[in-house]
Amino acid sequence: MSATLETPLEAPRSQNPKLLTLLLKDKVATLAALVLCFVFLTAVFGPMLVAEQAREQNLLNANAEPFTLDGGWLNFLGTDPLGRSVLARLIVASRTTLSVAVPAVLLSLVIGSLIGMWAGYHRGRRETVVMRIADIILSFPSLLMAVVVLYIFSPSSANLVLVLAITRIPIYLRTARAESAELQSRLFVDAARTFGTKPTAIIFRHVLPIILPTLLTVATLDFCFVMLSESSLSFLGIGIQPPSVSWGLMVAQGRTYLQTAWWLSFFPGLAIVITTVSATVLASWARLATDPAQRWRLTLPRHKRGRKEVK
Amino acid sequence: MSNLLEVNDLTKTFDVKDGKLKALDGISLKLGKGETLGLVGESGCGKSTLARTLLMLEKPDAGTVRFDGTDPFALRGKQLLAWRRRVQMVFQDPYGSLNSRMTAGQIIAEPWKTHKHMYANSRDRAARVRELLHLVGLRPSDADRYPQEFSGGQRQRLGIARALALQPDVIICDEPVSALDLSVQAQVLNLLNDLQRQLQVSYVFISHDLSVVRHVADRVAVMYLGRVVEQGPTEAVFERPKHPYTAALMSAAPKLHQADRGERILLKGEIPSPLNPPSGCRFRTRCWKATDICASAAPPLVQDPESKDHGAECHHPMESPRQLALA
Amino acid sequence: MSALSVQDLTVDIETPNGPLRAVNGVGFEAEQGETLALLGESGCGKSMTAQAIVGLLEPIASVTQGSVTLNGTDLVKASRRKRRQMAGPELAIVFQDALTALNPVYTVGTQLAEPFRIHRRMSAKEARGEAIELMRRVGIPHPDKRVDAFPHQFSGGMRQRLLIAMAVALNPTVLLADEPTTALDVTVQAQIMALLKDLRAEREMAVVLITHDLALVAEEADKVAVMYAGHVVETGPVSEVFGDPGHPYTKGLLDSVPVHVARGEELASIGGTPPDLASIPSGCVYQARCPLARQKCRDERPQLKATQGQRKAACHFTEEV
Amino acid sequence: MTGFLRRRAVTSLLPLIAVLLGVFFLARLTGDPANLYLPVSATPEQRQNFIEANGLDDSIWVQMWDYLGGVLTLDFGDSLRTGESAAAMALRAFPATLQLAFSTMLIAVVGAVVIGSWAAYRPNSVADRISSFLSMTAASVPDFWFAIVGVWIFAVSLGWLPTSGVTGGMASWVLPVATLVIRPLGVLTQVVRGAMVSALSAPYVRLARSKGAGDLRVVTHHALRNAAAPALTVAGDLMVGLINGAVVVETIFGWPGIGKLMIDSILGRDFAVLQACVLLTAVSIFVLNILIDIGYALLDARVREKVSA
Amino acid sequence: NSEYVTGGGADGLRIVLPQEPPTLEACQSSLTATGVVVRSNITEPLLERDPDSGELEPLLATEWEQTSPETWTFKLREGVTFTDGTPFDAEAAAFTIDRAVNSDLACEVEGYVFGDTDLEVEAVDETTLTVTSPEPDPILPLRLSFVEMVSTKTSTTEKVREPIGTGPYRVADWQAGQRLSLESNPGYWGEVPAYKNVNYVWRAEGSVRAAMVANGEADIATSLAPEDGAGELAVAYANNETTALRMQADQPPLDDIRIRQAVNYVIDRKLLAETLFEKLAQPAGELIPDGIVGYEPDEQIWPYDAARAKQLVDEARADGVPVDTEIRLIGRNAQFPRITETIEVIQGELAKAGLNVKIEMMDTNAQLEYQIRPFPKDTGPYLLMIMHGNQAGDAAFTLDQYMLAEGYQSSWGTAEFDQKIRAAEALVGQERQDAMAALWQYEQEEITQYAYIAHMSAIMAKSPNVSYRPNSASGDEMRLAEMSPVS
Ligand SMILES: Nc1ncnc2c1ncn2[C@@H]1O[C@H](COP(=O)(O)OP(=O)(O)OP(=O)(O)O)[C@@H](O)[C@H]1O
Ligand SMILES: Nc1ncnc2c1ncn2[C@@H]1O[C@H](COP(=O)(O)OP(=O)(O)OP(=O)(O)O)[C@@H](O)[C@H]1O
Ligand SMILES: [Mg+2]
Ligand SMILES: [Mg+2]
Repeated sequence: MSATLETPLEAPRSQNPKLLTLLLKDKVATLAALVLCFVFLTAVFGPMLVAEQAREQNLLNANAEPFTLDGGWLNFLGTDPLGRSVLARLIVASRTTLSVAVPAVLLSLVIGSLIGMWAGYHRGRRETVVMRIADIILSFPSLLMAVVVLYIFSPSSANLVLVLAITRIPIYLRTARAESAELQSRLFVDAARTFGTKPTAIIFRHVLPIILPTLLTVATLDFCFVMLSESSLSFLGIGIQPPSVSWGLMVAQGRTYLQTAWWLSFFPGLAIVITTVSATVLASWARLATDPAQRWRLTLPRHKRGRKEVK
Repeated sequence: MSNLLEVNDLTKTFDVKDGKLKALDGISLKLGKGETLGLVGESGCGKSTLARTLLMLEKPDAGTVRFDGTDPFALRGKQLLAWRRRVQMVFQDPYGSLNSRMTAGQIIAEPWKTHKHMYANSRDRAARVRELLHLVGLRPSDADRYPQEFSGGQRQRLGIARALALQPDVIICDEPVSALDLSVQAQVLNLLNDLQRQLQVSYVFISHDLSVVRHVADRVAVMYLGRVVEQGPTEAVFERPKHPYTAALMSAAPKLHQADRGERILLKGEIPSPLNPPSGCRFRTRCWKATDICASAAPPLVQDPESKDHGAECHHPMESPRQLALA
Repeated sequence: MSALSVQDLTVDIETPNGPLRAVNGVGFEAEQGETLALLGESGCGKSMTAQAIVGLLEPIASVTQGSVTLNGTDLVKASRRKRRQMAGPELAIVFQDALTALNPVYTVGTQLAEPFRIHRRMSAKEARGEAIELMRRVGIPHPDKRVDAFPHQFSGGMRQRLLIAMAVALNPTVLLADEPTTALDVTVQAQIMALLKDLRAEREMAVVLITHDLALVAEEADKVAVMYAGHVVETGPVSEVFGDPGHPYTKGLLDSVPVHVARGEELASIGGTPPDLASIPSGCVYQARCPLARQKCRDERPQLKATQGQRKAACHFTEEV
Repeated sequence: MTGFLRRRAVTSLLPLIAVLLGVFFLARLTGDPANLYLPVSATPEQRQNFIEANGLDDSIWVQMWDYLGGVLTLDFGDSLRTGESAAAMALRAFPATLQLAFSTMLIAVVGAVVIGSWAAYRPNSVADRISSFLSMTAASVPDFWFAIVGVWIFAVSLGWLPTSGVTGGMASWVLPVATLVIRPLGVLTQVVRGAMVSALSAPYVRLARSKGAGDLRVVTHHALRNAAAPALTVAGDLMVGLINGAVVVETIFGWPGIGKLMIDSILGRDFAVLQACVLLTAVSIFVLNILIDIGYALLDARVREKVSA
Repeated sequence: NSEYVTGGGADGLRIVLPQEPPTLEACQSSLTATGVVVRSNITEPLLERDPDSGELEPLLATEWEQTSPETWTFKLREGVTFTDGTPFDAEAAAFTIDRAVNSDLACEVEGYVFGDTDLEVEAVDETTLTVTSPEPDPILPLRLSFVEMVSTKTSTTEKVREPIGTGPYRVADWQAGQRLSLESNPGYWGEVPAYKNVNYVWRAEGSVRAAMVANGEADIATSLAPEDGAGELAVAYANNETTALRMQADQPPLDDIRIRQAVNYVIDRKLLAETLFEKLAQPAGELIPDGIVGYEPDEQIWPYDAARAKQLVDEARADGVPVDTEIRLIGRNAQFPRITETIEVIQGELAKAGLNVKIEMMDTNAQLEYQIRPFPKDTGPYLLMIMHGNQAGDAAFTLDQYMLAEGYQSSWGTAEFDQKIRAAEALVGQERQDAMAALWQYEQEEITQYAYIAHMSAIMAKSPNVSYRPNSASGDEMRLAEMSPVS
């Protein structure tokens, strides 16, 4: 066609550096990713290596102090009141912890966001009903729900996941609904409608990718919340049941020993903190990295990122 | 010319805070195959609303839309999808109508995700995306860039490329070139023109740049406050505007050459609120020719004696273009 | 001495693939009481230039070179404090994305009063009075009532006027207006242009008007600077430049205007696309699209040099245009 | 606005009833409290008597009606554990919880706004990174851990504060509030920072700067109010958690609040008290939600219009 | 830093308990949380048992004798009045016993000490009271030592929250949820107690209770665990409590005695007592500790023999016993310090012996369903951790509840064993002691319903300013009158 002109054919320029390259440029985020990988690998493979040692009781070596190699490297982080290696238990606990927290967060994230996006996209009555349901769950004392479910169905990991997931659904529901309600009035959504795109497809193509980073940020905060809730349930005696062990349970059980054997609750607490801080750091990095409008921030030398004005 | 699109007495009311806002108040238009209908009018007069209603993004309160003899609002399923392919839109706002998380390539290819049959494989699609980018004067490498890395004009071109992706029969262009610079504007207009010649595409062309409308449109409709106040073949309307508003609009446009500059009619005051439009003639509050009758009676349709298709709703139609000078 | 003098202004954008030079050695001057139009293809760096002048570039971009002299002060070197003091009373800008620029949570009255509160330290009541006066000045009906309304309650045209009012509140020496009417229709555009003209005359402002509407430039501006791919390629009085362009790009632009071309007929346009900022060729930036291009253009970048009278052009073969 | 309030109140009624019924049925799933309150030797007759006396023998539907009827007349029955009126117990505990919740929220919000804005003002500066790290950590440490460590450090080792209780004057507030405030402060700081970062890059901020507005004015005047809505949402959620009772803190510090009462009545199968507590908290949460909606409206005129439409 | 007083003046004593008394109703005082405040402080019984010697001593009754096999006659103290001014006489005593034992109030004390027997009470004259039981009851006076005397003005149809008694203290101020203040009874018949005011507060967390004493906010803190950090201030004392595992023998594989023996073999009682219980417990071979009638000093304690246990399980497996069936190991949260740890140790050992054991920690109500008849159905086999404290000083209380086939807290038994128990309970004096002591051996060999673990101790923290020596009853009955300031 004559109206268009010859454009020199050029090799497509890589405009979007690979996420990994971008990640490696950010030392803190890289560190966070490494920590999470480490935690994840520990949770997957660790228990195979030290399951036996984590169970091995030795009442004669109870509450041994940490940071000496006298009791072998396994006892480097001390022992618990039953003389078990705190390190081995931390490793075994990582699997339980993640296998409760991750599914709980994912479940509430998926259910809450799907319903929330659906309600927000369609607005009207559907939205009202969904919001009121969220209100109900939110104002329902979650502890009661926990006690009841765990009472009736026994406190297994699966039930714990269920309880935690249900009580956290409204958070995602509300976030997703609010954002989706705003997005459905955007022009690019209208554009998609003019192609005949189905609402579900629009939700997945236009709404989800935009609110996903927000949801992920909420999810990392929640990841932490879920671990702490699990710990609080253990505090009340209805969490993970021994001999299974989770970080939350270790903190809760160790709290009574805070003056006599601080390491019992300190190390699992530290594990929770490190994991959630890493998750949060990585999530906020991902939020920038997946947003084309913000991504540049990650590519700048650090000192420049924040500048608002030119000097 | 058979009418591809026919709109009769279309009315659209929005419920807003303090009452009902009549954005469209009895609009009747027709568009033939391979024809371009120019739609001009002041900001907020309902042009975009009309476009959105034609695309079934809004549901009209009354009136009918016929596309190739069928009512699109009654279509379902496959037929609806087929209709969707045939009618496309270029949105007014190049900032809001592109999803900032998708690359230009993804944006242009998006319609094919719904209309899967159009291109068999991803290679064909990629090739077609490059072709479309080329068509609107962007580089193939731009396919990997995100909308915010483009300037306003470049974005608008992406919107046009996306509308072309489905090879539609009708494109409703809502201010497609107002964000473009002249050279690119010329390219885009040429492009639209070529498509029309080769593929018989029809356009509804919304713009407030009269020189552009004059260049592209076969027929022109002038809107004011939700109503078409003047309508006719382009030349007729431009040469012999009947409605004072049309005349004012034309005089307000800046002219490149000194010779074209006439006396400018500067309209006074703001557009009245569409919530309670003036009684009688809705232009009377800003019209320098208004008399008492304008307030009491709705203006009649006055035909242009020289062109049967050209008419305006006015109590005091303009007699000759020179009358402008008297204003 | 000119009110605003921009010399060799260079702006780089940091991108994942290294820096891009969006504005490259731009220079122009604006005189008191005059309008200078900054013209150019979309994406050529007009907005960047304006933002660099007022020192409000997006964090991604930064001025790497050049000077911006306003009333004898170099803004690029000035302290943040100094700049802040000058922003408003001496230098004002109307941004391109004006329709979203008003703060949605405050009444327009509060926002209009802000310059007075900041620079004149007026009481809230006094400043409000000034705000009403400004609204009246830019022709907003019933200003004493509308002063307490929120931005979203105004139409686009009115919001644009509010922004202009805010910019001229303290009688700045220089006003930068970045496409102040692109979002508006012609009747409103005419009103706003008339308003700007009045203010300019009344307050002896220098106005830098950014637009790509040649007709608007022809009607409103005294001088014009034409930009292409981050460079100023031609400057001079509007009538002279438009009458007899000294750069092939200016000529190309003028030829693209769709007047006096029959319907359906091909419009003239400049072939090709502007160069990618990441790979600007050495030599003339316009070479790829220039009908006059030859070896010299590929080897050597033409400098902006005086041709006749006040005019300057950056072309090796100005005479041939 | 009043119309909005009325509508909100009406639409809140159904969820409120749903919560009450939910608590009613769920509580009854946790088993019969007879073992707790009857002597081990209780004969079947005594059990029967106990069950009848407490109305546990009627069909669950009859019980439900009685319960709902009681709610309407504000009669929640008596506590099994103490024999007192359940409503009185709940009403006595609630102020303690509210005091704790309000002071915690006040500190958390003020702290988060100050720290969050400061961090957002220069994203990625050293100050920002430190405060981000601290707020993330704060958000992820178990509260009972802080509580116990706090008691030993500040009460026992340093002797600055009382360990627990409500009778030690202002000083006795310090540890419970400090324990409670840590997590909300951490969470809110992150939220405020995020919202402020985007508010500070909004076009209106650039406009304000073009008017010569200084840093402080830009932050406090232009960005903060725009960033307030998301913070308000999160603060509301956190407040809901606090109103539902800070069980752990109340337990450790012997704070006679509703959280402790609720958990005690759950563990004690003291249904009447539990129901009274839940009604009280649920109503306050609905009121809180309405207040938050009013907050949105006060912050932003656009919401105000939507609300009154 | 003792400026943060939890109430009371300079002459006030401050005690921190693990929980608030749900009520002060005197007939509920066999509930630990109620009794620890009420008994012998606010109200008094007719006689009281010396925790050390086990002898009954006169209190509101000065003399008593068995006047017929079924009837006991009590001579009451004169000149005693209740704090509401009503006199204490035989009428009042009869009223109290009727109210606590024969009424429909379902008092805790009724079940705890009297089973379902009703008593016939008669006020012969002002100071003479006769009590008749349907069957001859040699320990009726001991049982009556649990009945706290209350004023005749007390309601008979409802339990009351604050009792009117004759004790050295009366309730001054009860701010529910926060604190309970007692003040000395000005009209007390006996010696005036050393402290004029006593303030109780409650904190659930042991380390906080310990910290309060360390910080000078409280003078006495009860129910501490070794790790709570009371340090020098900690005082340990035997508290009559014995822990044990109850084994449900109605479900395989626990119906096989070899499995129950295996459970007994894997519990290393000595090691537990020395390490986990920090030497504050004694390995147990029976459900009652020293000092209780029926205690068998030469108790046979199961040796720790993991190999034997495994062998027994294997044998059972070979005989087709479904030893792989999941066995639930049920415990009650916070029943005693380190209960979870104890249960984990046992679970670990049982797993090594080849049994499939799953721990379930429950809240009190849920656990009680398993502990007290009627038991839940379809539970599968389970081991229940129990802790029994015989406050009465006579094994009969224990035997009735834990050993009889139909005992309230016993899951099963045999007719033969029941007969032996009944016979022993009918005896008095040394005969009674010997007959009862012999039962433990029998139970372990023939029945094996229990795996006894340890006789426990309690820890309290006590400020150096208070002079008090806790005894085995202190956990249930903390006599304020025995406390005095160190001068
Ligand atoms: N969803 C809506 N709800 C309420 N009012 C609306 C809605 N959409 C449009 N309007 C109103 O309808 C009228 C017509 O709007 P429309 O966008 O069609 O104008 P336009 O002619 O396209 O103007 P412009 O030239 O500025 O694009 C305006 O007054 C507008 O405020
Ligand atoms: N975030 C970014 N990343 C990469 N390039 C950018 C970015 N922002 C702007 N640019 C580029 O900078 C150049 C100058 O942009 P500028 O906004 O100054 O153009 P303009 O002349 O104002 O155009 P218009 O008339 O369309 O507004 C453009 O080519 C644009 O593509
Ligand atoms: Mg429009
Ligand atoms: Mg621009």
